[in-house]
Amino acid sequence: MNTDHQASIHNMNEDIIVIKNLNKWYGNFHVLRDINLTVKKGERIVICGPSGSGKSTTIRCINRLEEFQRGSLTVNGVEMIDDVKNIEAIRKEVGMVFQHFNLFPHLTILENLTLGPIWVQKKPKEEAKAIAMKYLERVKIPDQANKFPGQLSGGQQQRVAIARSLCMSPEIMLFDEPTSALDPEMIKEVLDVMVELADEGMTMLCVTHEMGFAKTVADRVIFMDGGEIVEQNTPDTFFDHPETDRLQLFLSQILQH
Amino acid sequence: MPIKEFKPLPAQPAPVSTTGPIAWLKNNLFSSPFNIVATLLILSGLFLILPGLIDWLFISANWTGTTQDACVDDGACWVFIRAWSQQIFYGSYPSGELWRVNLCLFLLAVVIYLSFILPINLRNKVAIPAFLALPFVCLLFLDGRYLGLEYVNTDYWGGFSLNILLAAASIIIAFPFGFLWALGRRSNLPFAQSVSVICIEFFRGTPVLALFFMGSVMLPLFFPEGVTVDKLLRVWIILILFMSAYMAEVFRSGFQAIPNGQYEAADSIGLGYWQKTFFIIFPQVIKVSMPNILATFIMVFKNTVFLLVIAVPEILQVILGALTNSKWLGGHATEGFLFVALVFWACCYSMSMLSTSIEKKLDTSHKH
Amino acid sequence: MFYQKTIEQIKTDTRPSSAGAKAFYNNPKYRGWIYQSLLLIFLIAFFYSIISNTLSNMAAQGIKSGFGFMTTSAGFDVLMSLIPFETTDSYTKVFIIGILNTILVSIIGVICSTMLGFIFGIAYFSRNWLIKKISIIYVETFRNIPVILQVLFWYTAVLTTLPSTRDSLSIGEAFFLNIRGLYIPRLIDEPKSFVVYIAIVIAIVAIFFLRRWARKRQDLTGEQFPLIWSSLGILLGLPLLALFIAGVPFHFEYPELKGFNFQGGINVIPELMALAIAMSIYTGAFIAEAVRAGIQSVPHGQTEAARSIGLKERKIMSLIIVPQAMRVITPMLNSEYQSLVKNTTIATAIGYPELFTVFAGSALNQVGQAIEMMFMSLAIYFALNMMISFIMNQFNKRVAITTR
Amino acid sequence: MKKLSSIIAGGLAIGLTISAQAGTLEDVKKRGTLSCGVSTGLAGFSQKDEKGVWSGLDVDVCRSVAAAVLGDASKVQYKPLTAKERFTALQSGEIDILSRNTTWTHTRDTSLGLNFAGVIYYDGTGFMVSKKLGVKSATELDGANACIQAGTSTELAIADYFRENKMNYKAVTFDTSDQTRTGFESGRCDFLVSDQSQLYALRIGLKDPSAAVVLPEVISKEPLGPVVRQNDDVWFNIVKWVVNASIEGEFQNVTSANAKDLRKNGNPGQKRLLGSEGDLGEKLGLSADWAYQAITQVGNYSESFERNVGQDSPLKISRGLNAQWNKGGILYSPAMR
Repeated sequence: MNTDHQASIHNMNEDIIVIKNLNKWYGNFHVLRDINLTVKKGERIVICGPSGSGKSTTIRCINRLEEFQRGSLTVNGVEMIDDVKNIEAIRKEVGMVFQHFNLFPHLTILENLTLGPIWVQKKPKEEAKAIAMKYLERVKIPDQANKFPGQLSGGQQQRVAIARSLCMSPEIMLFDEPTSALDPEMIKEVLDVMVELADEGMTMLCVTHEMGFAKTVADRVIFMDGGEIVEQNTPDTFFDHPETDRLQLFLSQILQH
Repeated sequence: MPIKEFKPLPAQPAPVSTTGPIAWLKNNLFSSPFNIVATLLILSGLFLILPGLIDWLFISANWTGTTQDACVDDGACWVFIRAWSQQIFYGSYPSGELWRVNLCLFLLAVVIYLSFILPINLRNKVAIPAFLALPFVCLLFLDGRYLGLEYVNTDYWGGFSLNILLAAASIIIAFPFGFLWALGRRSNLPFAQSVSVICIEFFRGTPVLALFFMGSVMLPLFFPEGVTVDKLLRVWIILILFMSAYMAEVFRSGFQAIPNGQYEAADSIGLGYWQKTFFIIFPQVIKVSMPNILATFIMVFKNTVFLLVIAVPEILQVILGALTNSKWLGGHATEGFLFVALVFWACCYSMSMLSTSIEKKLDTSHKH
Repeated sequence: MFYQKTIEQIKTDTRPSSAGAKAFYNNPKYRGWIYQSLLLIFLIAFFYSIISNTLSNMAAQGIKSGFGFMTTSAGFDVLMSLIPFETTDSYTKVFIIGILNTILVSIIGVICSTMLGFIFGIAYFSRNWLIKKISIIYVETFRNIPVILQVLFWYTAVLTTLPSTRDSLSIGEAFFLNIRGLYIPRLIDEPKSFVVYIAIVIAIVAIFFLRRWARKRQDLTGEQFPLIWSSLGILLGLPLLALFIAGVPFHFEYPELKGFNFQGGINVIPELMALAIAMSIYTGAFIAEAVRAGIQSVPHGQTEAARSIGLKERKIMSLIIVPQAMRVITPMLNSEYQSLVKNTTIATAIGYPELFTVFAGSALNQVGQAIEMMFMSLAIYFALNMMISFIMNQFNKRVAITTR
Repeated sequence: MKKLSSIIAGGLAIGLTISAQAGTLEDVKKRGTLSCGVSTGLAGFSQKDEKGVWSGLDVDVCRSVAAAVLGDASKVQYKPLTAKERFTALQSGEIDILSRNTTWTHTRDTSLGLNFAGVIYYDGTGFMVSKKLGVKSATELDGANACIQAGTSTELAIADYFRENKMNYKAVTFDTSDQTRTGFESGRCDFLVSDQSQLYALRIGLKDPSAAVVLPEVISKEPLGPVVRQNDDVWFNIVKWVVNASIEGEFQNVTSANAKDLRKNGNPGQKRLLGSEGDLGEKLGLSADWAYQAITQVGNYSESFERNVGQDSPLKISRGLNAQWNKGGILYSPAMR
């Protein structure tokens, strides 16, 4: 198992996401301006920036929860075009974790997890259950399998959400502010799972304000403002030697707290 | 390393293909094969129906004149509505005394307006008594006997103003009754509870037409010989009971929406049961129930049309009566029904808009 | 001791202030009993006076009482009945005809209004601007106009658009549509026709087992089975097969124009059509609103999450949105169905012979025993409403269990 | 709060009437108005115009009674009633007189605690058919659809008639007479059954009145007249004789125009009727000019008939049975002596 991941880390020169001149408008409002971003396989990227800067929109474009008007986006060699089959193919490659977990409240934890494997991957129920239990163990809550989401704490719910994405064995994981709706002690349990995942060599794009996580885990940190990528750098350079006054200001503000 | 100054990229206009009328058409009408077919079907349907309808309604309609002879064109005979307009809105209420009906409608509007703008502490002291007194003040004005005005028997009241005033007067009086029944249903007193449940379920389970019919044919049997109760009063009683049942259910869900902490807080400052109920719970129940109260009102307001089956001269009854007048035997039923429908639609639609806006204001929960 | 017993009551009923708690009338328990006794006395007095007044009034006015009229001959004709009826038949039969006709129009109304409601409720979320607007206009127009006007409107519309008997619209010589309604052939059984009925039963059982098999198969292999299409195939195919094996053991009674009217076949009268249309459209508007509210109550994040694990749009609807929306929709459906049944009473405006028109209307006018006849009719409406309530509550339980 | 409750008490008192058991005449005099139950709208018989003024043959009975009792034909309180509630309203005392095209039948007269005070219109159930059908007689209507107003005695009359003639029919019932017309016009039914008086009104309402014919058959007797409560003979007599006075007025050639003159210069019969001779009014408990007031203010039977349903109205119903006995009809007032 470990060797697999080692291999993927070594294979980091393969581009898994290529975004070129991505532009998006909400009506006449220009939300994403000429985004250019290339992500290599196994790379871990943290995106930060003030609210409204287009971070979430960017990663939501990657699995087509948002449409874009100009530019191109390629995921694992498949170019995103306006076609249902195409979009389905890309969504199978990409898992996503949301700020508010978005677990299905009418299904048990186990059912939440097996939904994708059964209906999308068309796996037998027992196999799907086995996969689900495997990932529930990985996020350390196998004992909650038969409960409903409403009976779990926020941190547990978010871990279930991560497990739900992993059940689809995606190539890429997107995290959209996964910890910002959580209490401090729960943040840690979620971040731990994410760190573990990173260690296993998963390609990750993570919108977060957890700078500690960025410093220790990220291969690259991206700063966005006003719908464009202002700076991207290794964590060390990013935090210690910001290149622009905008990032400097941002860092000074968030590090004050 | 020198610090660079961040210069934001200038915002560009959205590509023409994604904004502007053509993009709008493409996105909203022709986005998929299914939508293209649907759009074309709907549009052709509209083209088929609308021109004839507009022609009948407006272009070749008859607008001026006072008698049926004025209706010479093929279109709608709006002369019918015009000639009967006073009957339609006021019934046979004497022309010289119409100010009394208008006054009542005005007072109703004022009280409703007051209850929206007054601060909450004044609302309880002023608006609630004003509301409760309103039906009786209107009764005194419309009747006139006790105020030294010309006596107008209830048989002369009618038209759309009757629909409005009757519905309003019923819901106002149904408030305390409905509240009592709701309390009864929640209470732990077994007998009071079962009486409330029976009342509520009986009046909710009975078709309103049957209730009106009972009010007209069966209620007179219930009174001692020689005592007659005015028909309108009987109808009013029936409407109050009917509405109370619905209001009780509205209040019941209102009670459930109030956090337990409120009861505990009221208890903690040592209020008695009735004090607690009226000063703490009641205002809050009203507030959260407002959209449902309006919905109930709309329902009953629409139901006042059913009064025609017992010959109460409400708006549709006036129209039906007008249709049998030997000078208007031309069959203007369509115009009449259309007009009544329009009047009701305008009132009910604006009320449901009001209800939606209140609901939005109340809804402070976050949805994600 | 005492306080422990009544602590429940104190909590919800009265909480005595510390001062004055000694007086017995301030004791919540006694107070409750006092209230209840007053209520009881009031009710006894109320009903006693009503009953005695009614009895003396009825005596003075020569109104009979009792149910003797139920066996006497009605003496008038009823426009439509699901069972054979003669003018000499008794009022009991009129009563039953009324009930059946009420149930008929209610069932049609419930089915059609549910369909309309769901179609327009879902249409609200269409990406097509026109469809969305039409959904809004439909809801806002039809729920804000008194239903009696709508019934009158549809009746006029039906009557004015349909051709006269002689110029009927027809398909072959079997189906006719004219102002007297829709005429369709009636199926007449022959001795061997039971084969076909058995085939239908077998088909239904087969579908039931197919469903179970398909579910098991999916559990085991993950493969999905085209259940809807294969069920439809079985449901149509098996009886058809039986039909030909048994040598088409049916013949049709075709409607035929004889004298003034078509004779034979099944006649769907325009009153029924107009009432069913009006009921469906009116109630459908409320159901559409309920469906819209139900779907809107499901947060958008649910859709996004479902998309992100790659579910197809149709599966998102059936696995994620609908189950969650149903718990909001079901209680509303319950009350809409109940008001639909109650609203059928306005058939009296167009003369569709349901219970209220034919029994509490025509029959009551001839007999004049308002109290008995009204309460009999009301009992039926209560029974129907309770039935709806029961069924919907069962359904609601199923929805609620899977939601939590 | 006290003010509020006094308002409430006052408000409730408005709707409650406790009639003294003394008698209808005293009640009416004390009240100053006559409470009269009429139809909600029946062309020519009781109808309201745009100004809310009631008119019609039924209405004129009430106006005549009000003129005779109170001296003013306008002192009438009209209570529109449905067919279902009409008897209850009279029995409970809500109205003093029911004048609502009500057929005088044995059952109603004997078992409902009511008295019929006379006949103001001899009616009968008749048929209207479309000319296109080419039907000449009701006996050709086997298997046809009938438009009927629900809850009327017509519903029974037609069932009897068809059974008697061994014919079938299908009853399409409507709530109001206007709807029966719509049903007939649209072709929902082949013929329309109603009281003949209504057939004419309904025919006028058709888009093309000449396309329909009224068949000669009259299948039932429907004498229409005012109704009062039983056990109040004073009031019963008043209504009965006011109706008769109107008929006698026509017979004696007393009209609203010449009554004033005839009161002084007429023959003894006219003078007795108009109260300048004899004590007819006194015997009824009314003033001497009771019939004079009724005839000057409302007119005699002929005037009322022609104005409301006859040649001066859109309905143009001919007198037929409702002509005086000496002119081919059966209208006959008992002697005014």
